[in-house]
Amino acid sequence: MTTTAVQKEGPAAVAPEPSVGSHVRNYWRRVRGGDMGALPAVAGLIVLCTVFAMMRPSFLSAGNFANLFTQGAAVTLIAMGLVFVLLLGEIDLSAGFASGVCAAVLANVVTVLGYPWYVAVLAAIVTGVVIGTVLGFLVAKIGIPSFVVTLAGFLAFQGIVLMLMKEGTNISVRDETLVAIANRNLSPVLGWALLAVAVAGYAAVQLLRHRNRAARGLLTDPLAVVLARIAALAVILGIAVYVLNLERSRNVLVVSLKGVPIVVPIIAVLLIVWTFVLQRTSYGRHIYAVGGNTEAARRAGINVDRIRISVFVICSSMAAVGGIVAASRANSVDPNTGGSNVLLYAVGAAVIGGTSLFGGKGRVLDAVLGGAVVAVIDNGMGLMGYSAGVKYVVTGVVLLLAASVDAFSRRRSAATGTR
Amino acid sequence: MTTTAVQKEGPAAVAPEPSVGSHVRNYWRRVRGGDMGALPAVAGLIVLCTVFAMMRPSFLSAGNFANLFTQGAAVTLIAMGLVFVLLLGEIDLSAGFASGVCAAVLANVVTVLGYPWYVAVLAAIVTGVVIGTVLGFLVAKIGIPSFVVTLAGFLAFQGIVLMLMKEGTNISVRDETLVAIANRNLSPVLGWALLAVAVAGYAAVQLLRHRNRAARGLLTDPLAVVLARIAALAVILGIAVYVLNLERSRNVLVVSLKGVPIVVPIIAVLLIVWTFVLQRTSYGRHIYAVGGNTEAARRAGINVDRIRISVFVICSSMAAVGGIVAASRANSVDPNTGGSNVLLYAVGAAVIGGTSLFGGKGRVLDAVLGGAVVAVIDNGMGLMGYSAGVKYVVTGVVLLLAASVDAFSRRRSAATGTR
Amino acid sequence: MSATPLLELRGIDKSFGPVQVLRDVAFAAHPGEVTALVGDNGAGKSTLVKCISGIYPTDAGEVLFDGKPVSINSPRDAAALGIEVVYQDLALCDNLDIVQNMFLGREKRSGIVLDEPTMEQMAAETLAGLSVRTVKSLRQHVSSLSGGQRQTVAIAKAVLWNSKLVILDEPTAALGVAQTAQVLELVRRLADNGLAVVLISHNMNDVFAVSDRIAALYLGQMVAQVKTTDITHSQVVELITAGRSGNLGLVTADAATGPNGNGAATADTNPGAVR
Amino acid sequence: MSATPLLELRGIDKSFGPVQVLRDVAFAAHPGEVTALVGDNGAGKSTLVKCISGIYPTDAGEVLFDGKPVSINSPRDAAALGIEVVYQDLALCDNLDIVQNMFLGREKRSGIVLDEPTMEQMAAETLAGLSVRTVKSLRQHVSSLSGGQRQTVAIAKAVLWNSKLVILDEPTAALGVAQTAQVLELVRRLADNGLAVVLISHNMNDVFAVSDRIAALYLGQMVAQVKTTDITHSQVVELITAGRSGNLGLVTADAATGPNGNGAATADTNPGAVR
Amino acid sequence: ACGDNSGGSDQAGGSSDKKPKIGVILPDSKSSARWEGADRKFLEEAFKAANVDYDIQNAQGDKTQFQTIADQMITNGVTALMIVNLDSGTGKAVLDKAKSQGVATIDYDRLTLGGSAQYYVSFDNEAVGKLQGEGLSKCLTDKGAKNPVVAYLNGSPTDNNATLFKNGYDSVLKPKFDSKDYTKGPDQAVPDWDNTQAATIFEQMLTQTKGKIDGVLAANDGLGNAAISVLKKNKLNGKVPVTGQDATVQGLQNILSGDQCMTVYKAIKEEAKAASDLAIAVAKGEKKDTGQTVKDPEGGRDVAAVLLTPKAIYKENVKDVVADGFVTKEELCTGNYAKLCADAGIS
Ligand SMILES: Nc1ncnc2c1ncn2[C@@H]1O[C@H](COP(=O)(O)OP(=O)(O)OP(=O)(O)O)[C@@H](O)[C@H]1O
Ligand SMILES: Nc1ncnc2c1ncn2[C@@H]1O[C@H](COP(=O)(O)OP(=O)(O)OP(=O)(O)O)[C@@H](O)[C@H]1O
Ligand SMILES: [Mg+2]
Ligand SMILES: [Mg+2]
Repeated sequence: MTTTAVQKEGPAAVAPEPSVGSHVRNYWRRVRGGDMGALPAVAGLIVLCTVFAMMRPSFLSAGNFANLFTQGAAVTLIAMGLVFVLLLGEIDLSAGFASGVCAAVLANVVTVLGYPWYVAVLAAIVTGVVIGTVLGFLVAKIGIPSFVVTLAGFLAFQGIVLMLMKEGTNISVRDETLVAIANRNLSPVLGWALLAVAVAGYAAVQLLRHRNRAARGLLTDPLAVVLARIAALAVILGIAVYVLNLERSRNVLVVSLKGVPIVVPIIAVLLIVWTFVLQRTSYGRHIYAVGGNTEAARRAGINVDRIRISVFVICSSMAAVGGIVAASRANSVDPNTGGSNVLLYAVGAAVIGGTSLFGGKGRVLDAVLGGAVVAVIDNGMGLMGYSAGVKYVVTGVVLLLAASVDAFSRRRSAATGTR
Repeated sequence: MTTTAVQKEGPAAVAPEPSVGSHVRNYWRRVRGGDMGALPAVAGLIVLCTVFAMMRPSFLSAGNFANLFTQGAAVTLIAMGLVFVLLLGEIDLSAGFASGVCAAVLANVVTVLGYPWYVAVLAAIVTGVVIGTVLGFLVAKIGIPSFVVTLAGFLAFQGIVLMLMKEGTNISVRDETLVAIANRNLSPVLGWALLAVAVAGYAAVQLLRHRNRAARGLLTDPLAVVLARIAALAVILGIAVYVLNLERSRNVLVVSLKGVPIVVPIIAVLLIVWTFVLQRTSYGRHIYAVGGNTEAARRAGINVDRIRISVFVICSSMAAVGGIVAASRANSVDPNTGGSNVLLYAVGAAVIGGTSLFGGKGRVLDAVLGGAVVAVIDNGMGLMGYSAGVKYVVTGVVLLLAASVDAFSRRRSAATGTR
Repeated sequence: MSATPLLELRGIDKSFGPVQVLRDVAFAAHPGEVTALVGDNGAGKSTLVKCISGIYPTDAGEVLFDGKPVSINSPRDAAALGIEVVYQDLALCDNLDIVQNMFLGREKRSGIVLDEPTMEQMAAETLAGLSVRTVKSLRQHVSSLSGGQRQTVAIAKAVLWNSKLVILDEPTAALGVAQTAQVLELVRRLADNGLAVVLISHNMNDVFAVSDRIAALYLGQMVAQVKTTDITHSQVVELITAGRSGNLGLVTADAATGPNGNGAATADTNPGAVR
Repeated sequence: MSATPLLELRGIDKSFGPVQVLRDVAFAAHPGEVTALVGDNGAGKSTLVKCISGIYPTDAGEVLFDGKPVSINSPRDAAALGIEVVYQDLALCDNLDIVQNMFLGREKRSGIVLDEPTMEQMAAETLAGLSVRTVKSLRQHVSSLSGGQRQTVAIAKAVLWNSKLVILDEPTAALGVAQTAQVLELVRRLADNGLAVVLISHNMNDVFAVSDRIAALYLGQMVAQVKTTDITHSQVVELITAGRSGNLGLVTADAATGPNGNGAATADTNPGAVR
Repeated sequence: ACGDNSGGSDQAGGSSDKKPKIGVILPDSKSSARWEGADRKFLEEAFKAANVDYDIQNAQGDKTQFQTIADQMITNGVTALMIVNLDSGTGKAVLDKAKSQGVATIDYDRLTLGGSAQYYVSFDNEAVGKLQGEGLSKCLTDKGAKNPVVAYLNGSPTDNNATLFKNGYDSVLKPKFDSKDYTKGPDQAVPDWDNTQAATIFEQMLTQTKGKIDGVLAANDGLGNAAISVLKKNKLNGKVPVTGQDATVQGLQNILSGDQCMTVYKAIKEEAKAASDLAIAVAKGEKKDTGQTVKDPEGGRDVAAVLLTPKAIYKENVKDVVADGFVTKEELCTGNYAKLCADAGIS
């Protein structure tokens, strides 16, 4: 009671901008305390790459670097959608075959019916939306556990793919635009241009935010740190674009192969859009809330059923995008598209990246990082030339290795009591 | 403060045995309030059976009834083990292929190395224990999420099976005892004898418990209700044994086929043992506690890591048993044993039965009921003669149907606020 | 103060499966007044609050808001009417930070983008008014807060909005001395601003310090609703623990036969029936 | 009563990441005495308790039990020493019933089979001694209990065992009048039986009613540990809110420089530093 | 107490007045398009024409399913059971069970080693592999490749047929590796015949060898197409011969455009015809003489067999497949392929 005067001063006082030194010190304390963000996944990735590069020097070639993106694209895209479902603590086992159904629709529309590519893409994505709506409705309104609903979907969609494929024949996708998605590259100049736009955009957002907060007297990161972040992004992206713009054809006379693969900007744009949705809109906020504490979210007046249906729609639509990329990459759709390990790899990618299966914790970036881990493992293992049995075993062990880097780094956080 | 005298009388007063009428009324209120126990899964099962019986009368034949048990046995056994892992809120994606590895060990020991069947069975189960220990250690001590650990296991075990199978061939299991497990029947007399033992045992346990509690003045179910339960069990089991003891050979002259399939008592014994462990031992109690609230369990002094490792051991050992049954049924082991949909069906069985993926809720009986649902669907679909695509779709829809019976019945409970 | 109550409940029944928790409950909250809802542990206070705010559906009874019958089927409906609640079990999202929790469901936006600086400023001001001094950062996850800090966040969340009725279920249970004083002051201020406030508390000193009326629940029945000035400290305690006090409360406390005549059912809930 | 304290802490430090919550804390609990631990919201009381019971590892400092240095790395270690704790955040398993929760980790068995009738009887007796009257059945899941009922279960769970030290973190926060009285009586009885009892509470009346000593935490620092008879009500409140009172408490309250001289770090935790 | 002739034994009862009914179990729908796309169609046509009851089901590559379906068919009262086994173990279990119940049995396309089938109708899977091996060397020779590096893109490691195909092409190519005429390149199996994984695997082969792959032995058209998609990306299509199998529309189109070197055409219609003739006969309780036998190495017995020969398809004889009615001109000659069809003499 004697302290009322003291408290009032808190928010009124203008927050001093902390020094760069204290910022770095704080960051380091947080890391040591186990609050590491994306660090462990990145560390796992670096370890993997080093190991593979040592065992197979061709792993580090520009060509292989470019291949990595197209190889991992479909799984990454599906994983990005799955993050939304996982954020609610639900699961979508049908995402893999949903991508297969959408790919089958694409192939049928473009090849069998002969419509132009944009009609086919639209049809595929609409199919994804419809699938997601049905799944979400069954989960949210009827109240069947999502595991069961999507297990049923997993079975049913397999059947639908078969039926769309006339009981098992492949359908080719020969449309130039569609094939380009996973098989062609941007021109080097365009690559640099995109890079410039991305970095400029990031810089603008960060600086505006800094000015805005500083103007209101709220705590901000030091300007130097903000600038350092922008510079780091520019350097990393710059190196990537530079490497991808190297010539990687084995016979330059016959054909020139260089530039950023077209899927890269597609993934990048989706990553930015979905990150924006999750972090900067109230819809995204509500997804985290429902995943963290459904009852609290309901009491706060959030329409939980609508959120639940919507994440399934997002997941299935992203599966559709993944299916389109897969069809483009294979130049064809077969009844196995989206089957085999696609689903488990996609969920695994999200989880390895740091998304929790219990809901409330995860980012779209996790899916991309985890997808990169999965792609690197697949890519590296492909260079080893093991027999089938050995390959499976080594893949499993390597996966474990990548994950334990993460686990070990997070153990500190358990030890200090901040989980 | 004025009430202290009143409270003291509570526990001292001898609890009156409630009347049968009030017991039935209370049960009915609980059911209407949404507390239904096994009812929805049983209801789903009855609906399924009715539909199939109407569409294909042969579904109801004695032969088909007997087939049901052997067809569903492997998945049910694996699901029983998975219940333990799910009770902790963990998952074991590798259970399917773990059963494959154990089956492969079995086949190698008995056929390739030529040891007697019990050595092979022991080897298979030891393999299961080892697998479970490794998985559990990685989850509990290293702290990698179980999804990732068992995804790695899923891959690695697939490879190990391939290696044990010498890259793709299959190994026959011709040992008479092993083949008998899933392919022979008890003699009718033995069937009746087992029935008598089971009912007598149940009656003894129930009556002793009733007497024990009544003697201490604790609340008990009315004696009439206890007797009715015993009678109901006797009748249901009696009908089952009677039907299974009918002649079901198509050609009695060539071969006589009757009696309870040997897997039935195996499943029954394991069901009783594991139910006992979960419901009547402190180990089982601790599993529920860790699944319900890990932190509370830790604070209560429970060794959480040990519980965590142990459930993986149980799960993999049960997978080994499932693998042995699968090998027996197929008379052989091939690289796909435990693959395909085995895992998803097993998890699905547990979930359909009512086990939660979030931990803390579930029973071993759930796995058996859910396994029955899965087996009935598979069995019934096998009688329909759809083409591949249609069959997948119909299976998915039927699965959804069975699950929505459950969902609709539980919606009441949500509406009355008692979830 | 005003003649028609802002909120009026009549004949509310509520059962969980075989257990009846509320029996024929009548209750009123008037604008500009603090109504204290008291009762023993397990009397049904929190259940009543959750029925009002649409978390639990009621089995029977009617709800009038501003004199008009309404049906509140979800917390959204309650919020639309202008009802704000601080729940006993707090209901915060552990994975969100303080600001995010305080504005949950009613985020400030500029365009479609969340307006974080505004929310952060508003949160800081509200919390400062509640004597919170040890919170290190408003961007801390609520899972890392102390019990009292969590409770303060929940209270701050409820008073941020322009509501007509504020219900606080044991808001000061975990609070320190200074914070409790601050919250009671706030409660009084809200009522003085013309809001109807319902305060649940086990602390009789607090109840008598701020309330205008007292409603007492006893084993799911409303046994009295009287002006605070018309009743004494010890009478309230008697109502809470025995269901009657003098001419107040249950008609025949011994038989415990409720006014609605469901004697048999009431016997089920006899004191000491713990088994 | 006795010369050597049962539990003695020296120089305990504890940080969560960049935030230091406990600084050089010393604390003692004597057998046969009730030691009240008081402090403002967020002062670090619950954190200190969790360090004692092995839930959090400490960064520095030593723990003596019965005069001998011990290291408590998990709640199992604490239980083995005879330390029982009622946590502020209760920590009950919602999916288990009352009896199951009360005996969690220490089930009664006959052979390998759980001895349910014995446990049920013991639970009923203990709960009856705590004025619990509205619990319908001991086989009810704790998720369906009211706030006060849950708290009673947690208290009953802790006092069932033959322990040497009982720590209660705000045990009466959610309890009704009668139940609170019962718990305070129980606390006194435990101490009179020779146990060391640590009671955390924000209610000064309760503190003065039952405690023999009072220890005050202020922003993570132990500012005073004195006999209850040697201090007044208002002095304690001053210690809690300002860290000093007369010659008690921090040496220079204004600069808030701790006795261990880490002035800069202390400045971080300035009052009002809410952002 | 056991009423032997009551209850559900109505179909199972008398053995003398059995109505002929044929059960067929196909293995899967994903390793190859033929099972659901061709076999089912041709078998159904034959059975309908002969006016016998039939039940055709697909085990979806799951041998538990396979056995379940067999159980169900026997329950449903089939008098002849024709299976394409998933592996010899389950195959044998099913055949033995059927035999013990007096059901006639036929092995279709795959011989169940140690089994008890009365007849065996098939293409020779090793012969398929041989044709692929020979086809690849022919195309490599046509391209005039010197010491070419040959990569293997094998079928599913869990599929026994994939092993048989590999034995076939190894028997042709291994001598050439040994004589240093060819160089053996990467050799990997594609799990589940999954085309998407096949593309990644092949892309990595190309990276690993720094692009030095001169011929691809892909086990079927789907895998072949996956390899071609990667080659296309590197603008190497048409320069590196790729094999296939099944004569799918996609495969044939790839051959017409010159991206694929050859495929193996199995006249499934003929195989189905031979099998359905046999099945109809045995279902009615008749016996048939096939004139040929095949030795079961494991069971050590001679099985009466009908063996058909697969056919290699190159650009020149794509028209034969169309002429056979296996694929229609409409399917094959869409869009850009109309002209290529005309060039290849398909009318
Ligand atoms: N979901 C539920 N299922 C069954 N019984 C319930 C449920 N929720 C509450 N109860 C019972 O209803 C009664 C009233 O509970 P309620 O939480 O309303 O009490 P309260 O008056 O708020 O008590 P407290 O002062 O302890 O918070 C209690 O006996 C409780 O056990
Ligand atoms: N896991 C954690 N991570 C970060 N900070 C924490 C964590 N736990 C507690 N804190 C901080 O430590 C300080 C002390 O918390 P503690 O719970 O010990 O307070 P308390 O004295 O028990 O308060 P109350 O009276 O409100 O219960 C608080 O400022 C709190 O925000
Ligand atoms: Mg309450
Ligand atoms: Mg505390």
